[in-house]
Amino acid sequence: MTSELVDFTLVSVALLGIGIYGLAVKRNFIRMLFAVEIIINAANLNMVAFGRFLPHSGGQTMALFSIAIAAAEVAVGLSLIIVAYRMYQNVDIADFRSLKG
Amino acid sequence: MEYALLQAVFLPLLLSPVAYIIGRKVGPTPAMWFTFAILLYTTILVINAALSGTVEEHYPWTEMFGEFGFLLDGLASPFAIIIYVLSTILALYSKPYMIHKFHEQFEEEQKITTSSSGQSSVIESSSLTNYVNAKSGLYFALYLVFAMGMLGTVLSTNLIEFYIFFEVMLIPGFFLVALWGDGPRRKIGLMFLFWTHAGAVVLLLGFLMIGLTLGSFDFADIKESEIPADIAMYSAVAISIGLGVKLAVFMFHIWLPYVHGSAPTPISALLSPAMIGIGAYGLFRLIVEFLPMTFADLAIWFHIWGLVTMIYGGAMALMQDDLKRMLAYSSISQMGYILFGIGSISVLGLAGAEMMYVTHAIGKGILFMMAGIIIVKVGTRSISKLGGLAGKMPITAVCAVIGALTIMGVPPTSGFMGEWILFFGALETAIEEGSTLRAVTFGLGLVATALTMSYMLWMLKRVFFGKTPEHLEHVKEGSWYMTAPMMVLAGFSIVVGIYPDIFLKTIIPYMNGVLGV
Amino acid sequence: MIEITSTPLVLIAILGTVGILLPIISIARKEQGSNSFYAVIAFAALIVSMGYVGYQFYAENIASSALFSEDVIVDDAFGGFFAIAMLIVAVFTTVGSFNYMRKHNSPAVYYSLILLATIGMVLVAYSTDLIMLFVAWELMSIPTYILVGYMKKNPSSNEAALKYFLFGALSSAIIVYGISISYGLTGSTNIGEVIQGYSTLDPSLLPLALLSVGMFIAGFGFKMGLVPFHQWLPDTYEGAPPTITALLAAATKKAGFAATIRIVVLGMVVLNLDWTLALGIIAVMTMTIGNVAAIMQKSISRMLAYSSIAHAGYILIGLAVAPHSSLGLQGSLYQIMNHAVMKGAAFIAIVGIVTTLGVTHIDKLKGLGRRMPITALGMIIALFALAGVPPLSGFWSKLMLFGSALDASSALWWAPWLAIAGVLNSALSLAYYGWITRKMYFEGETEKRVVEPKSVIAVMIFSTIFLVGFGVYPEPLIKFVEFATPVISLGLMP
Amino acid sequence: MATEAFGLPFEVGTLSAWLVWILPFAAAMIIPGVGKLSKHATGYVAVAFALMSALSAATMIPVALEAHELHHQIMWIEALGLKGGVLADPLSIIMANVVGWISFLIMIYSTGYMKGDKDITRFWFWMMFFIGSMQLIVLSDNLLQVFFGWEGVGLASYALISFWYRDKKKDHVGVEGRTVLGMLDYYAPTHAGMKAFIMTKVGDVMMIAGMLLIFLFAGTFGFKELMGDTDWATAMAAQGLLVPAFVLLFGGAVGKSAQFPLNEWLLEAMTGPTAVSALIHAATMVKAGVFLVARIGPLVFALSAAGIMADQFFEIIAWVGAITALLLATQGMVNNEIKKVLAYSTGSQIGYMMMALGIAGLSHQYVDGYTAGFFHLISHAMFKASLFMAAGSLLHIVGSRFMSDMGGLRKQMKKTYAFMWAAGLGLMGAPFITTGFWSKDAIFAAVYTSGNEWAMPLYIIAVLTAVITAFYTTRMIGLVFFGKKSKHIEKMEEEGHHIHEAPMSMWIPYGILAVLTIGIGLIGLSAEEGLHHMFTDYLEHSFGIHSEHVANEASILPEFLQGLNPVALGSSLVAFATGIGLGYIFYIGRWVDPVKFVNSNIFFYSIHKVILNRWYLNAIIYWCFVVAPLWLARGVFRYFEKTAIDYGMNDGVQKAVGWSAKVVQGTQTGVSQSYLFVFGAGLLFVVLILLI
Amino acid sequence: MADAVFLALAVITIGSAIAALELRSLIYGSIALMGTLGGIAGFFFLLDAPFVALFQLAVYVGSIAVLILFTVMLVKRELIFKKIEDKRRKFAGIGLMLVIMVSLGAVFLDSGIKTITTDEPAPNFRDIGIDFVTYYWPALILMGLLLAGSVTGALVLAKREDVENDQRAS
Repeated sequence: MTSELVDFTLVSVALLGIGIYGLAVKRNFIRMLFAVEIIINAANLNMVAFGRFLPHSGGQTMALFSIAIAAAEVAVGLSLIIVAYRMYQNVDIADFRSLKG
Repeated sequence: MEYALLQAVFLPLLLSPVAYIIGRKVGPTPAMWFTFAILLYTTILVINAALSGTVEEHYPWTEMFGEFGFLLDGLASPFAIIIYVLSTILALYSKPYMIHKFHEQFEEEQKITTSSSGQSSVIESSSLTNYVNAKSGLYFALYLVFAMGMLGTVLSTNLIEFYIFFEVMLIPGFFLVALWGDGPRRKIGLMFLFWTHAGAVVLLLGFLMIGLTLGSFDFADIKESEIPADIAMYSAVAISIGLGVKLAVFMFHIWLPYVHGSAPTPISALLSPAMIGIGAYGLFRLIVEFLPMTFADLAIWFHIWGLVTMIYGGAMALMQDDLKRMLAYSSISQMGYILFGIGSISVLGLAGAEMMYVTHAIGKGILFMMAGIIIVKVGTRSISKLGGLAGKMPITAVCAVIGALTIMGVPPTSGFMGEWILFFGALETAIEEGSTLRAVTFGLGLVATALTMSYMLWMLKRVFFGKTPEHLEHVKEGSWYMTAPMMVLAGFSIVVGIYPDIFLKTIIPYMNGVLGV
Repeated sequence: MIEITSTPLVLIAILGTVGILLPIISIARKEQGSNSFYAVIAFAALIVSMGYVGYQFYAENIASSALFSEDVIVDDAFGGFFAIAMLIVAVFTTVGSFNYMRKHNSPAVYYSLILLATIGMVLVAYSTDLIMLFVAWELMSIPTYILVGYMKKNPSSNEAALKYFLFGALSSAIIVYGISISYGLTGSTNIGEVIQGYSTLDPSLLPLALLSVGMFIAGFGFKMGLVPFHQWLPDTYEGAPPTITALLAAATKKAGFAATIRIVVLGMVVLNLDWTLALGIIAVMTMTIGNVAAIMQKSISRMLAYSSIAHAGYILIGLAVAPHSSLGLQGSLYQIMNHAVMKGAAFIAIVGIVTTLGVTHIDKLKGLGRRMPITALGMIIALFALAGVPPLSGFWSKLMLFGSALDASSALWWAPWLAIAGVLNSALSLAYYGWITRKMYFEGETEKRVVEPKSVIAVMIFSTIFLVGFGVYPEPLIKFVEFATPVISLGLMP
Repeated sequence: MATEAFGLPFEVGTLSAWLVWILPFAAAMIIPGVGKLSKHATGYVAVAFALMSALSAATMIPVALEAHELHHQIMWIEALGLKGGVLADPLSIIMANVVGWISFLIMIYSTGYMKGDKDITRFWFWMMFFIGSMQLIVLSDNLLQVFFGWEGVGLASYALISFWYRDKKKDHVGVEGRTVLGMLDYYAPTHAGMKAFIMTKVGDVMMIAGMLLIFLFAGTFGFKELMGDTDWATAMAAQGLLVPAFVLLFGGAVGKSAQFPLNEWLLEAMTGPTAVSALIHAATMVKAGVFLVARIGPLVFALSAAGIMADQFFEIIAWVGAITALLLATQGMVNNEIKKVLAYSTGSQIGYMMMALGIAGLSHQYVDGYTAGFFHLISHAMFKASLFMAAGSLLHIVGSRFMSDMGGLRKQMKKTYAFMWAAGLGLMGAPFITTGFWSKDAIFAAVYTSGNEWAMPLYIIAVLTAVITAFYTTRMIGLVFFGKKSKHIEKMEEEGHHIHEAPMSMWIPYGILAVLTIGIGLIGLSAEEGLHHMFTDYLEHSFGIHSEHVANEASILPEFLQGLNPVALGSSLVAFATGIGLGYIFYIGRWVDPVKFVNSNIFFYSIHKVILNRWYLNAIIYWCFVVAPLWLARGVFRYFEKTAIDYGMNDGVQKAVGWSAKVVQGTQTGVSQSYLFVFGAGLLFVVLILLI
Repeated sequence: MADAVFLALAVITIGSAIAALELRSLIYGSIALMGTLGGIAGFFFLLDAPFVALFQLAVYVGSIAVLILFTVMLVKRELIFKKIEDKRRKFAGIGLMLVIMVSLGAVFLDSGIKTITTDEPAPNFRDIGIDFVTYYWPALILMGLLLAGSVTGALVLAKREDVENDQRAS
């Protein structure tokens, strides 16, 4: 192994940052979903990397759970988008601001 | 008698739904007599217990916060007796006053309905009766809970129990003010709730500090243990602020003129004399008795604070045109006397402060009842619109004069007995400590009595004497339900004034014990 | 080894089976089944579960306080305590939905999701493994995303769901990230082992450990509604169907606390740092912002949403001082139980109001005391209990919380300030509870009485009895709380 | 002593001592009840009880003559170990008799004077309450009980001054519309009552402070106990508190006896029915202060004899008395209202008494001044009560309180005219035939012979006051009975009113007193000697104050005047002559028009104006203690209570909370991006807190 | 060699992550997302976790990304290309991103993790299976419930009620 653990974690941190950036800036709900996926993947990367370097099988197990849950989450998120799109013909989350104050 | 105090506290609470139902189904008079009967019975229980010396009852409650107990000792018994006696007789007084109030509100509501529906509807008398029945049921139910809360506070033997009762009396008070007050009653009700609750939670902080430091919230344990000085100081300050709000001392008196001015008069007559004085009870029990060392440090501040309150309340009372507000400021001033007495840190000063509670309860009770009669019979509470009523309502006038004398501290009313003992205590400490500051406060305190006298006499002059305005030509004396309670209190005032041993006999030994004399 | 009769497994079995079966039944009946049919089934399942938990407690099969376990779940009193609190809320929600769901489609899935979410919440409290906890967490979250957005024709519901979903997704990602770091540092996902690992951690890795804790706080804090992770909460609570809001406010929030207590508090004790300050600051911010924002709200759901933010702050006091005062966690647990009932009851009262009158605007609640006397009374009692007015049950938990802050003052200089902030806040909170009271009782004298939904009345009666009963005689509940509270001390080892 | 004669645990005299004050209170208790049945009956009940009380007092006279004393105590406030009781010593017995009999006479007078008043029940109630309280002061054996009576009489005074509480125009005092320094010099009854009560309260406050100081050191309020053991006084003197305590106690007397500077209430007290003025504001209540000084004076003197010096106490008393005597006498010269003239006179005469009691303590022969003061008290009670009642008759008949509305009445009201002269001579101190002469002369002598450094100035003031007294008395009689009929009377007669003598029930009482003034005056010297003797014994017996019986040097005076001081006698005669002479010139002979005389000269004019404006004292008091505090209170109310407290803490808190709520709600924009941004920042924040 | 692969993968992953968010077209964005997910899969290979990598490819790249793509195509065309952003928010977001990256990166770099290397063989995927059935089995049950719940829920949400009602009516 020439690549060290820290390299993987740095990639993961970078992805985390990008994900948060995407959530905080993007207005399109679908793109925000991208950002969430990016963060989850960053976490998965972390887990597998740690699991490799410990070494321990738990990291991979966890990554598997995480991927599956992300799938479920995406499914729900998309169904919500569809409902919203049907109602508004729009997926711009910044326009969904009737609840405030 | 076993369970006497338990009965005294909880009977009113448990029977309050019955009072509600009676009121609703049968009418205000039976509800009133029912309430009166319960309170009379419990008052007798309390007095009976007080006569037999110190009574203590304990019941299991929580392990963490201690026992649920009642203690009627030299300190508590005057408070307990006064609270229940006042509650009992004010139950009688409530009936005519509240019926008057219900009618007024009913008409108001009718007006709203008719104006909103746009068509005039005939007011059916049966609907009025139903309205009055329902309201009086609710009133007497709340009234019972209110009385019970006050008594419970005074009899508690546990910090948490104390706090609970302290708050329990607040809630019915809030509803009573907000439902049947005068003026912007809802706002004032909320103000009452908010300020006194704010005070109460600060009080709670103090309680927690003590209780957690000692690991016990029971009075008995607190009394025996030594509390570290810094904790004691913090908690004493928190407790004094908390109780200060209840006492409505200077700077914390914001809520009182509004609430006392607005509350239905029987409730004002309970709030002002009985309830706010419970703050004084708290100071006695919690600070004087439990934190004697801290008390010694704080006493001078109480003293000065009391003096300022006394003068300030008096000066503000001079400025009022609203009769009940004026009495409210007077209450502030009187609470200043009590605080002044507590700050004197001598047996007689403390005893005098407690006597002041008794006498203020009597005197202010009478005066508020007087105000109520005027509200019912004259329909105004603005002093400038009154005058020369002495001839129209002689009994009220006589009782009011006695009440005013009680507040002024003129013998042979009970006020004097409270006042001289109180001032003697202040003087005693001043001389013993050789403190110029205390000597000066003593002197100013005495001067404040002249101020008290001024505003009281001025009020009497403007209300009962002088020329009778034309619109008051047909004013009549209040009904017996209203005058009889006043007369009872007036008589009581003189009896206590001539024979103060009734209360002093229990107070003085207690105070001796507390100060270790 | 997990016994087959252990409470969490039995709960999974009961609720899971019913939860899966409900949609199947629905399909089998060609979606003809009425709302009450499914509601009764769900209700029965929840009651049976609750009965089982109760039985386990009664039979003393449950070990006291939180234990760490070799397994992913443990059958302890801590979990049982949360299970009871959450099941109560789930029952509330189900009962409240009797009337509410009548007008809406697909009731079977609705109840099924409630049951699944309930499993999730309960299992969060029972988990002793980070992965188990995470899965349970998601099982709790994902059905509630759907439930919040369940009113498909209602834009607010959808908007609420979208916001909720976004935050939920982000925070689960953050939690996973946190889990990944803690796993990386200790080589295990079992909480006990993680904590053990932390206690023997190389000092150079400490910042990472703290980073993981920070991520847990943020991730769980989202659910608890801690400032600054709270902003989704008022919007979601307002937009969601009130029954679901009850579930969110009263139950899922508590799952956040369960997780925080398991991981953050228990875990952090061993890090032996001044980490409590972070929780303290968040606690003060949370309650202050919650209470201040609640004032002058126009919608009652929103007001109660802010109030529940504020209550998260109170509960957090207990967590913040937990290592220094045994009262801390007891107070938190107690408050959690109380808050579940109080908030649950308050939102179910709103359900009642919404189903009969169709309003949530506070100005429209004028004269509610006359229109819906029982609902109004139950609500007022719940509100006063929230304000911590004795002799209602809410008072005792606040008492313990503020007490714990003062109790810890010898060890933490800032702890008394928590108590002071809490006390001032609880005084402030009375301003808006009083405002509602004023609207309901002191205005609009001319209103006429309307028929109140029986299911709501039932909830009100239950909550009133609970709040007043345990307010007057709190001993059993205190004992229960003491039994369920994990004992924490510095240097605690699994 | 008829001990336990009736199986009672105390002597009969003691029973009388109790009854003297309990009976009037009992009457007061039953009068409202009686009033419900019949208003007329109340008067009879009152008179009967007053008589019984007076008789009870009379039964104690033998005790006084033996210079014996009765002391009986019962437990009162057990908790504080305080006893209550009666102390009947010569001083109190004589006072009790004076009070009892004069009040009896005035009660008779009142049955006529108050006839037909619809609030008569109230009148009788308060009169009886007053008598009871007054006798309580007199007979109490301790300061606390005295204070009960003290406030009781104050209360009765308040109630009776504002008896006509409807504030009709005729019941006011002062001239309508007249202002002094911007203060209205015109008072309604209710105002006057209030003023009296509050002003005396200032004295009472001092008194209670003094009482409490003494109680603090002595542990008792009882007069006997105070005398019994004087360690407390030593302790007090060591702290320098003895004199202040007694001076404070004297402050009470200053208030009650309308001494400078608390004298102003007495003038407005004239709004009460005249019977009240006669009883309360002339004969009895205002003497309570003198009585108190007489009660405690010997005590203090005895202490100073024991080496604890308290000279300042007596000096203060003497000077307060002297200043009051002069100050009020001057005002009597110019006032137009007959009752006010009498009121000024009363204050002035009480000043004499105070001066005598004060100077007594400064001389070696304490008993001389003491007797003089007390003798003057008795004689003043008689003639002033008489004068007031006579004045009441005038008011009753003429229907105006102004002397300018009277004039030339000596024909129509012969009896009143005669009695007024008799009593007036007593006030002027007409030589040899009036009690006033003897008592005043005794005061002069006491002052003159005291040998104190202040003796001379005090003496000059005393004599000057005597001149003025004679002058204004003459003026009063002259204005009322001489000269032409006033327009008012003429108008009345035109309207058909007949000016006639007062009814019998009214003139008999003041007749009796006027006759007594002359009658006792005729045996004045021996009466004084009897009193002197009695007090010598009393002081010796009770206080251990020895008085050396100085053998009288043979003086130039005739034999029957042996024992008098020639200088005092001489100045007394001169003063009388000067005063009555001037009065005759201006008001009886009317040789000089007083108005022209005053206006003739800027000096006289200004003096007249100052005096007429009551030396500006009243106005200054009002400005300082009524207007200024009210102004201050209003300022505080408006700018502190309303703004800082009320607005600041109620609305302010509300607004602040509302504002912060707005701010917080403003952050809740509804835009998810912002929320998420905050979430990210929050994550960072939490991590940073943890790491730092 | 490995370093080069790592670097390439890192560039692909991060670059396509940025692209996924920043590309104007949502469709290209979703394809870029696939790149990121694929890159992660590559990392998994690099980390000797082929099982997870395949799972990643199957579930993520295969199903999720396709699901997203379909959704993207469901929405209106102009929405796909609409990209309005608040400039200020964007800069703030970039700032936040940088701060997070720098601070967290600093934490990682600063910590002892830098020194961790291992020569031990990678965990066998059999261990994973054993873990699943012996240790994580309750989590698996929950996972099943979770998937069932989310699928039914998503179906209920996505169901077009009006259409359905029409059908029923007809």
